[in-house]
Amino acid sequence: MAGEITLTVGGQAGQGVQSIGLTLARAFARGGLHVFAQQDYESRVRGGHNSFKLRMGPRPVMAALQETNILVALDPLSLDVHMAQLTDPGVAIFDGEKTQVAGPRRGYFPVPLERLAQESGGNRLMQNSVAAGAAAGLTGFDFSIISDAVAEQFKGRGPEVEEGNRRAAQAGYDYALTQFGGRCDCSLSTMAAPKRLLLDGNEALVLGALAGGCRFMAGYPMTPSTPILQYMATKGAGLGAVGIQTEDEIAAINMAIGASFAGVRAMTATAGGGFSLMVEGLGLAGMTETPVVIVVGQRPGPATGFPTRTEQGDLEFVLHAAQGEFARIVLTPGTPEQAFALGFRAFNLAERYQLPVIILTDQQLADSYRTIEPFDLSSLQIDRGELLLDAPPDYMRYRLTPSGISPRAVPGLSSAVVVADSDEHAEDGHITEDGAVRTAMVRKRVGKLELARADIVPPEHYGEQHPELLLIGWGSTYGALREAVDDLRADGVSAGMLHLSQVWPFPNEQVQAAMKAAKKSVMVENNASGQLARVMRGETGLAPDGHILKYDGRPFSPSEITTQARRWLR
Amino acid sequence: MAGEITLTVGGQAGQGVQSIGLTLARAFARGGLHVFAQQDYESRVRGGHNSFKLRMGPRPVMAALQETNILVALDPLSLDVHMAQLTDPGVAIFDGEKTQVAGPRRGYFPVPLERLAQESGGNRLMQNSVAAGAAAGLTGFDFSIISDAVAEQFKGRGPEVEEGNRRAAQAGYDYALTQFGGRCDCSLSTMAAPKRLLLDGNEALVLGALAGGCRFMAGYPMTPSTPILQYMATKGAGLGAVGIQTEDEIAAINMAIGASFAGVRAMTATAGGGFSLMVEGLGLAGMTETPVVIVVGQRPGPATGFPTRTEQGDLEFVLHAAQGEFARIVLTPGTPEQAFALGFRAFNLAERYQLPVIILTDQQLADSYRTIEPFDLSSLQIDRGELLLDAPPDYMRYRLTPSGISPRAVPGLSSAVVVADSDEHAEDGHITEDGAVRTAMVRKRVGKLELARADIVPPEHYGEQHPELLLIGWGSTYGALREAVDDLRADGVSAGMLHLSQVWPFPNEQVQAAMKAAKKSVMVENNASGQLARVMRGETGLAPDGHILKYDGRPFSPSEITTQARRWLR
Amino acid sequence: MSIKVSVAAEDYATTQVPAWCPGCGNFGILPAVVNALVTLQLAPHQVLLVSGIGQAGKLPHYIKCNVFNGLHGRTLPAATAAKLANRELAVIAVGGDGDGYGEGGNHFLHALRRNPDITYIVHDNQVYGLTLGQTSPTSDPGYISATTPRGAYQPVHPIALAIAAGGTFVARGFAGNTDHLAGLIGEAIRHRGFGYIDVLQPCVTFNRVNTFAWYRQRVYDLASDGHDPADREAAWQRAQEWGERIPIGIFYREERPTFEDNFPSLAGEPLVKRPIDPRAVGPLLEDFK
Amino acid sequence: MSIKVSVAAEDYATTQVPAWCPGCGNFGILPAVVNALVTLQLAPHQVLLVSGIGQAGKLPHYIKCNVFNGLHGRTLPAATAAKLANRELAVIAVGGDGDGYGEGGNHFLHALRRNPDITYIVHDNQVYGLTLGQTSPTSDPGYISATTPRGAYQPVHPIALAIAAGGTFVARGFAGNTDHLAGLIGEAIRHRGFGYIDVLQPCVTFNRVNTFAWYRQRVYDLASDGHDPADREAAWQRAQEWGERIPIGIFYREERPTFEDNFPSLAGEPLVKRPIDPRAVGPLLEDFK
Ligand SMILES: Cc1ncc(C[n+]2csc(CCOP(=O)(O)OP(=O)(O)O)c2C)c(N)n1
Ligand SMILES: Cc1ncc(C[n+]2csc(CCOP(=O)(O)OP(=O)(O)O)c2C)c(N)n1
Ligand code: SF4
Ligand code: SF4
Ligand SMILES: [Mg+2]
Ligand SMILES: [Mg+2]
Repeated sequence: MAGEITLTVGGQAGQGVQSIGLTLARAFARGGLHVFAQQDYESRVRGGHNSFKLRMGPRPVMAALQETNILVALDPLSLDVHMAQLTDPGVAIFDGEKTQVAGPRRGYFPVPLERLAQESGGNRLMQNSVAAGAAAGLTGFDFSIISDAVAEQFKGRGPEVEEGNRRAAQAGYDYALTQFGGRCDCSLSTMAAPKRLLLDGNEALVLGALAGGCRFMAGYPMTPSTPILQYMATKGAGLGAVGIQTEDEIAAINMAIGASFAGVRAMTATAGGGFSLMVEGLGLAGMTETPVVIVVGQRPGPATGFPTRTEQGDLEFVLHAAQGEFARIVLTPGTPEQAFALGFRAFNLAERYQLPVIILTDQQLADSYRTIEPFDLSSLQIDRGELLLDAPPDYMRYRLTPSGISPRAVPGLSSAVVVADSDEHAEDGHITEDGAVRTAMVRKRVGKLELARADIVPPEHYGEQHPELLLIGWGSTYGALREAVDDLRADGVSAGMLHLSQVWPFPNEQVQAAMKAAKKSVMVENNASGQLARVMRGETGLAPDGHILKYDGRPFSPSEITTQARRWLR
Repeated sequence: MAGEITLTVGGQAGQGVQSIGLTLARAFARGGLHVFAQQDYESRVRGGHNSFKLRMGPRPVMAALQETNILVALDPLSLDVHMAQLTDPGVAIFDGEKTQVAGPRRGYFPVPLERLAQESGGNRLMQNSVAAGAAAGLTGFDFSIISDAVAEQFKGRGPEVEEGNRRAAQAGYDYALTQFGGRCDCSLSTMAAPKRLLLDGNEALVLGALAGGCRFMAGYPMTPSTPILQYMATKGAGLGAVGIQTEDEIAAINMAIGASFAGVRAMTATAGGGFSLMVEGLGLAGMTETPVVIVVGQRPGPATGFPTRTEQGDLEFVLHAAQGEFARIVLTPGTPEQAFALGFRAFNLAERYQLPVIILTDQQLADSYRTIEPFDLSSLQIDRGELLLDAPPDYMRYRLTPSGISPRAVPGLSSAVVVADSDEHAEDGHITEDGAVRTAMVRKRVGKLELARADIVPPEHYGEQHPELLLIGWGSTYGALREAVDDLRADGVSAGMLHLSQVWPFPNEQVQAAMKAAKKSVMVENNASGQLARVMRGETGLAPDGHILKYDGRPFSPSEITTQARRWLR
Repeated sequence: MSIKVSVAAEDYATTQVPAWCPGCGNFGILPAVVNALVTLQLAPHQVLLVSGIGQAGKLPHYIKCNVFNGLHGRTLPAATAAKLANRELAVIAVGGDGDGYGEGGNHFLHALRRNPDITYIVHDNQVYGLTLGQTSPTSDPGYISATTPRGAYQPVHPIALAIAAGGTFVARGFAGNTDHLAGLIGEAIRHRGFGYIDVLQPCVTFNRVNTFAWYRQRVYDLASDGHDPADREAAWQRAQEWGERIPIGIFYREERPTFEDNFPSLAGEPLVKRPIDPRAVGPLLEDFK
Repeated sequence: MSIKVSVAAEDYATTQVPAWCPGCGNFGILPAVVNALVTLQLAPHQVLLVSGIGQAGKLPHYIKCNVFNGLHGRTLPAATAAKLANRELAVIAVGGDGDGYGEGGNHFLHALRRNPDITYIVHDNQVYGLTLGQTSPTSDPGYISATTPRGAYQPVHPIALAIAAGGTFVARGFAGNTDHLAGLIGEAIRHRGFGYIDVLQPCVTFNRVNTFAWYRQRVYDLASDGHDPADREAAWQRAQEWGERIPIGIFYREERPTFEDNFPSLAGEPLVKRPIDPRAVGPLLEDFK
């Protein structure tokens, strides 16, 4: 798109790929641009190959492209990996004094990163600031913004370090501007814009949870969800929240349930492997009707799989996890905005229906940054459902009521006692062996699924309302799908998108209506077996006309979708 | 049915309900009768109310009825609970000298159990033998067979005890025959018949597994599957098998996988709660392509639920458990015959396709006894699939082959080394980050599901081939379904049964054909949400015309099915 | 809410009838728990009993107070978290030896080092009672059951383990001595930290070895045998005793910061009583600008 | 199969390049394992390395032998079972401190009492390396990470725990002393029973406290300090040392029946080599007639 640039930073783990990328992303965002950034990294701490892909421009950007206008290669391997993606014109920055390349190639732009760092900042370790500056220099973007963002990275390390890095960035900036300026057709200028937020899916989600009153989190580190726990334990603590690293995921879910039973909004976060260990606890929340929020950040499985990559392979798993039958809600945000909104909403839903709410994300959403408009906190309403602060002495936790929800007291807040049980129980919470009671309790627990239909987040219909081709997706494919629809329509194709950010209870009516309004429907999923399609068929009997599936551990780009989508247009 | 009798023993846990019932069942079976016995018990060791329902007759019996011709009530509560089920004529035996009942009632037959025990056997503890004898006396069945079965129970406790109990049984028998003979229209006579086996689903399954070469089992006690582990650890040991009680279910599944990786056929068994803890291990088997057999004995959930009762609530759970996508096979035996056959077959399938095989049973199958024809061991063939005993030095565990299966070597048997990995791996088993390799490996792991279609156990079609009403079911409802079909047909209704003893890969074609051939199809499931129906719809797009669901923790009786089935005939 | 002048045992009475076997050791533990609560003058609504699954796990149903009867083996995480959520509750976790040392062994280990201010009572009958008599992690070597037909092997020694793992209150009681046990439970509840008591609990149905009589012949009270619970070394040595002489009482006690002390955010009002304000995240958003 | 005259380090060489950070303590453990195997003259196909997930869990990929790289925290059950299936294999489990004392703590406890004849090497870097530096169960008190911003609390003391839980071979090595470590690993493999070694392994990227230099100043060899590994009491006392002086070497060693010894059915041919005959169940069917 016009005025849009993709900038890729590549290098080994430990070389600072992410910090260069994020610094630039922040700077461009502060300069009023829209930014999207996608990360690609391996399951190691040093070495290998990582990249940080930054796309920015004057209009909203929602996905990463395969092409890059600017490449910052921190090691030779990064040149190998990314040169094929370089646009024409395009520029690849690397340290020509350290990396010997065979002959000059189109776009090669050797910058003496280490030497400039030494000369300008006085320390060769400042080479990453040189690189950031050089990349920015190619765009001619307002240097003062870049400079501030670079310095901010070193806040607290003393004015000398900050200043040195500023100078290093300036050296890189000047070098690029003077030596290569204009050669890549990638100039960017600042824009007047409201101050946007730049955050990734994990950050948006945990902020939503904190806004939603979550004050207890227990978790065990697991990519891609670890940052949620870390945020709770550090920043969340400032709001009075507790973030606990447990001995294992079993403890994590049982702690979250224990805290929630005692009246505090509580969550846990993990990936599929950790969620496997939480399955019994999920059923416990279902049986005891204890609200709890569980974030499952998908990564390619089975088992350890690709720990740092992305996939949508756990949908049917989370829909059906745990023995027995009970209602649950599954939310599938696709953007930071949705992650925040659903991170907030999850706690209201969990308390209103007294059940577990699963927020199903994935590495692509969790680790990708985007600029978004600041959240409107003023409209957020806490709803604690049928919470009973002053329970009567004859209180019974599992009373059968016309509403289908048993008023929920918490222990210690009144003189009533609260009895919850993982065994089948009577209204008073005590163990029963009675078949009729059992039947009534099953109906209540399963029946909440129907009640929760009243609160389904409707799928988002984008593009043509009666398209020739409807692309259906869920979760993190949102951005790529939406841009694919834009691209198809720009090409004259009548296209639409139906994106589900809530999969369960399944939005039967809206999906059926959208499919009916479309000539053909194609399901786009980042998995191998078309899980949402199977769920949809089980719920509605409808099957899509086709599938676009990808399961190499990498996210879709819009063009991968458009290319395949055209197959159904012939 | 003519010549058929139902006998119910009721009493508290610890009173010997099961041992009286089983002794009688054995005796009647040895006398050539067909026997079916169903147990009902609570999650406690003493007290409460248990019952053992025994149905027998000259023709095969497959389910328990609600009515009972004979009741042996070991405590007053049992009279309360079961009198309403007594047929007319019918007889309720109880110790009239211990239990005061309000006025005589139809069928009441007080027998001085304790006094007769004291007088005949010399010990009032022998009252259960009196009761067994009395019940048998009502039927006039050959006493010598009864006497031997009673004595056998006390084998090893010395001839005095054996003889005393024989005499006690005789006293009861004589008392009943003389005092009440003929009054209940429930005489039974011995029949010439081949020696049948009397066993429950667990026993049949574990025998099948042993026949299938299972020599390693690790498990953690959990109703209803504990007896499988106990059998392996005691009787299985005689065949050289190892049965280990682990610290938890996580250890159990990982042990089974470790043993299987090392080349020994291995299994574990649990209920839904324990399976929850095995989910991560299930995915490990999928990823490492390690054959393993997992028995999941269903009981009503969620969470602890009804520990000793029955339900079919875990089907979708086991179908979708674990993150990521990989092939698995799910077998759902409905009878001891099928339990044996599939217990055997599971190990061949697991090795042939190198994947986890789940045998989904439930308390009803696990704990119900039936007489069956002796197994034909001579026809059983072990198939170890592409097992490589002499692997070449350049052996690679995950080689991509035209067959879709990677030849499988085990460590230590050749000079080749075997490398298995829970991370995504290349052909050599080492960690990879490559997208193309990933895609190929996913295809292989998922693709085995298609391969396994060649081996689907076809559903059993019983009754009319083009029925007005087709009853579709799976697992332990087999007997009730089949008898319901018989009863409907005897009533002139054109009825058929389609029973799935393998649910995954789903037998699409056979199910579609059967539904097409039927005018109406009704799905019969022992759960609340109609899980097989949803699976069927997801796979075929077809929905049944109706559901017959039951979820009070108790099994279906044939009449419960027929009553509800008639609703779709109007 | 009315202020109770004094709490009596009747306040804890329920209509639930225990589903234990007649004569079970659990009947010695039930009154001990109630007596301790009454002695401490805690009202039922101030108490939360958290249990797992097993015969022991049924205990909370027979005491009128707040109850969370959760999963087999998972009492400690739930109890720890409930305490963090509302530190005004007296939180007591109870479970069996299979529950606590088998299924829940990992949580036991980590609770000991974390030292949450809760109480943990293990009904140690050295057998899996509810599942009908299998060997447990504490079954004596040689114990025969259907899962160890050749006899159990080396057991877990929970007291020694608790001391090694950093327990701050490590005690053993005996279900045959309810008064002594009630005293221990009271001390454990009062203890600021993880008050852990392993209770020798005869299972009269399945465990024919470790019977009431067997224990009665062997148990002796540490307090009257000159043991100093502040002496960790002595505690370790006493923990090795098993066989002819079996010590009961407090092996070890120390003061150490509790798990809750690690979270400054817990200071002030209990978490559960704090109002929720969605706008409180406002300042955090500045970091992302 | 040809008979190897002698095994050399090259026989264990692979083309896999370690994915560890330059300077990582794991580079001191890798050759120690290989050297021990060579010293024992075990051929690659006779060895099975079982690992979990973490930096430590990658080790088996860098040694040419049989490898089962399973789940995070689940090395011990898989390794124990593989040994039961084929006792001719030398089975060695390896994993990190998070893997072994966090996620896998329960298996560790129960392996110690069961005493399977396998070896267990824990790369103890007191941090979660692969997941980028969180606190681990063995992090020293006060250790700051994103999950314990106020500092870690009381850690697990794995050596003391191992002794209390019934370990029969309890040792500590140091990744900075490969020769000594190789010796320990050799002893552990030779030990008939559960040969457990906690290895002090500096994580040069995340753990800025427990560095090579920090350890070098502190470690001393038990063997040269007059310690008798047969003395359990002394072992317990040495296990308490941490700080100025940190003992390495064998704390405790005893002979006890192995887990395998509990199963008479394992006598004779290894399970894996026995033929399968479906008709062998015939006699068992008689019980049901
Ligand atoms: C995850 C899980 N596994 C297994 C069980 C089955 N189970 C119920 S109680 C019990 C053991 C009981 O032993 P213990 O904890 O010692 O309690 P006791 O009955 O002896 O008091 C088991 C294994 C379960 N409920 N949940
Ligand atoms: C069930 C599960 N939970 C969490 C993870 C994520 N994970 C991978 S490695 C690791 C911890 C690594 O720490 P440690 O075991 O000490 O090994 P190190 O990397 O320090 O060698 C974690 C939590 C996982 N793979 N599986
Ligand atoms: S089985 Fe044992 S522990 Fe359980 S109630 Fe009976 S006596 Fe008590
Ligand atoms: S993060 Fe630490 S433990 Fe992991 S490889 Fe790097 S230095 Fe080693
Ligand atoms: Mg017990
Ligand atoms: Mg570590």
